[in-house]
Amino acid sequence: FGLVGSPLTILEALLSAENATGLTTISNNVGEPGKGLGRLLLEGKIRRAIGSYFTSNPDVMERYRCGELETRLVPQGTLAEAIRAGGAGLGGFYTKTGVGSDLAEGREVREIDGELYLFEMPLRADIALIRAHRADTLGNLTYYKTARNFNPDMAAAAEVVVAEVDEIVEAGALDPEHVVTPHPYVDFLVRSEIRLGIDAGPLLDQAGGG
Amino acid sequence: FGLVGSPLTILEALLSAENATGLTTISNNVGEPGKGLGRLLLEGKIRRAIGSYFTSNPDVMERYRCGELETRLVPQGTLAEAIRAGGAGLGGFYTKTGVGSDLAEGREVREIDGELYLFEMPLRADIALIRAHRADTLGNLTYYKTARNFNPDMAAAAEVVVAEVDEIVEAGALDPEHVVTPHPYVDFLVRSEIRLGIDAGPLLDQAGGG
Amino acid sequence: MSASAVMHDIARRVARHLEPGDVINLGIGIPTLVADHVPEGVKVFLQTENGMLGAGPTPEPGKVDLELINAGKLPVTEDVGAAYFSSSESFAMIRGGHVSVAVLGALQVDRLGRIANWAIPGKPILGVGGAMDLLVGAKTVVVATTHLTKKEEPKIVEECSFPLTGARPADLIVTEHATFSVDEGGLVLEEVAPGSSYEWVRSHTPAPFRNSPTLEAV
Amino acid sequence: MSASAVMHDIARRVARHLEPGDVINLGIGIPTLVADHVPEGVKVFLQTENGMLGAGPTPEPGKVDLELINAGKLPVTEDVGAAYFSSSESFAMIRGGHVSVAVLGALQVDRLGRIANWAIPGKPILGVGGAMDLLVGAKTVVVATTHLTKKEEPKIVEECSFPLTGARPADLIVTEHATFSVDEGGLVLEEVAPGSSYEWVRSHTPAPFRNSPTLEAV
Repeated sequence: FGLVGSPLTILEALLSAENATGLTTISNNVGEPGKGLGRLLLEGKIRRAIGSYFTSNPDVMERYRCGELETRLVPQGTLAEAIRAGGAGLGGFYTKTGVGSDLAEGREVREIDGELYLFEMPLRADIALIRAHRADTLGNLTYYKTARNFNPDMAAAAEVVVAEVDEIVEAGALDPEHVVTPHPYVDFLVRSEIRLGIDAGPLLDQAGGG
Repeated sequence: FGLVGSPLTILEALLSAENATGLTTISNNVGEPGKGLGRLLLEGKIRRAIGSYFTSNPDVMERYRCGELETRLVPQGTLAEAIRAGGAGLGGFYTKTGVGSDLAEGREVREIDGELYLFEMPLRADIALIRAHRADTLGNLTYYKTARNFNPDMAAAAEVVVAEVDEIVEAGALDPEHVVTPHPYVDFLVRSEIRLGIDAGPLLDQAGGG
Repeated sequence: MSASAVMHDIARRVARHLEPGDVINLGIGIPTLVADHVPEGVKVFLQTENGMLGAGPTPEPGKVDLELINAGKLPVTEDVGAAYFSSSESFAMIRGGHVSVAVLGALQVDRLGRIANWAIPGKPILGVGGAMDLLVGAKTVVVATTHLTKKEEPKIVEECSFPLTGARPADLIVTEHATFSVDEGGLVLEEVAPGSSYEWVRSHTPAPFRNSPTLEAV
Repeated sequence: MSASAVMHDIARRVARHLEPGDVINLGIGIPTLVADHVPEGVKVFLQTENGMLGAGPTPEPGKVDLELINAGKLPVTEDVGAAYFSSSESFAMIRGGHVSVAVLGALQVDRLGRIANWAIPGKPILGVGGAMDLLVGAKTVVVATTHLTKKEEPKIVEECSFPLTGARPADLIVTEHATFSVDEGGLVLEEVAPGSSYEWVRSHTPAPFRNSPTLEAV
């Protein structure tokens, strides 16, 4: 969803990392033009993008046309569920979403209890760069409003998880009932240095589209 | 897990409901001997039980031996995931759990990325009787410690959901970040009249076993 | 009517079909406007697929929270009794049948009520979002669309030339000229909009349709 | 040694293999005792499959919260930095490989390190719990068991006569007499317990095993 829920500070750091290149991204879109993941794209660091709504960043379209970017388009719910399945140790799942559409072409379709379902495989990443709100020193995380989105799902589905947060508090300061991502999922914490709408510039010029 | 997370007040009411009979239950165990679901069992109201650990209630064993109770035994993680799949509109999923065991006999096994997985179907109920902690007047729910267990999963996977709660508060009194079960899942609220360990009697005489 | 007035008119006509307590999800474009036309006394709950139930109206200027947005990336507010959740939980809610009404836009609708709203042939297919999930998951699917394209070509056609979003037909199709329901036989004209005429609808709708028995004499 | 002292001895020997930061899940019986023997300075986090990470020690009498229990239904406390979650989230954590060490009991272990710990032939099979999920999901599976049954029959056998819990072998098998690791070839004797002897282990272990190169001269 644009830049909301994006770890902008970490992405900024990736820009200057010379060996961070040829990346495959799993993200609903690829940021905004020139911002967040969109900036990494412009720097030629992304080779393959898995997502559900690239249309909101015209740079994706252009790189795709030049053959500089491979894309894999997945319905948003299937993307979220595939990431969850990756984190939950499942081998795959069946969903009704996409049956009868072009995205089902060449895919396994199965009739279950009289309805048609598409088979989908789990998605996992080597590294997840996620955005949360508060972390305790153990790595327990809470999120902020709709910046939660794919972050808790992705936190479970990667070998290494780096969480960018607004605030780091002592272990014990988060109510155990309110922890959304428990600490075993989180490997590194980074304090955010980029505030949306201030350091990242206006966001709302690109409204419309997932 | 015994009676923890069980809607004891609702179950008590079911005892006196004459047409509540021939029930199929989806529950990790079948309560404790003579308590919770265990009491419904003694009254002959349960015909079929789906769960993962019936051993903790000897009455289940006895009814099963007499042929008065059908059981379907499922690994606990598969049970939880099947309920979640039921609530999430999925057609089924693949899990490694149970592969190579007697519970895999006659089941579909599939090799995915070099590993063997069992196919599992989703589980749904006609009615879910769940136990939560706080509800607002819309039906948003929070839970209490380990009494959460299967309740949020089951809340999503039933046609009608009745939640027994300790307290009903005004809409707006629960922090939107802390709601575990959003209100569209919940149809009816019942205030709990049975407190664990007081009205329900001691619980800890049956420790050991899921 | 201006284009904007037409869009609001369609949104208003859709909103009349909402019932108290409905959990609704609104697509981008005309569907988003439905929120402004919910009849008084009808309390509905807005689900946005990026992970919120209970999205409230657009915030006043100066009160925008940049991390509180809907799936169309527009700023929203928190309604009383709202809840946040992750994307996988949001789509579990959608696919699991817990959204009462999804209002979707459409590029085309076919004779069986099936919709095409995500891709244009000949262009690279780079966006699908949550449209396919909402189509299969919502209890009721309402299409909110202008009757004609900007080039004045009919959108309700025999066969879609654009790729279908899914096999499931919509339940209701609302344009500025007409309202159709959908049954096993296909489209059923339920209403001709005030200011339009049966003849206009007939001549601008290439898809075959039957007339509802409750359709007022035309 | 009393039966209880033997159980604690096994638990203590298992606990020596834990590392700081490990997320551990303990089965019923001897595994549960491991929590009491975690070496000082080694901070581990106890996951209980009924939906908690960070379960603390047994509460003092009078401070029992009846709705704060482990998967064995025993009362526990809240450790600093704990978290609660649902059953499906708990097993997602387990199957997804986020539990470092599962300590399980066993009725039998075979020559390949595969375990039988959930059913007895001839009896109705009425309980499996989370054993199969933990076996396939935990990064490291440690079996904590007495070397012999109460009837003094060996538990580490050529082939299990009891039904297997799954195809995955354990990584480590710890008894009061010996510790075995498991590789592709089967069991490897890593250690003979102080007070026991190589001869005792050899004669009470029908399953073939090799000696580890690091095994002290015997």
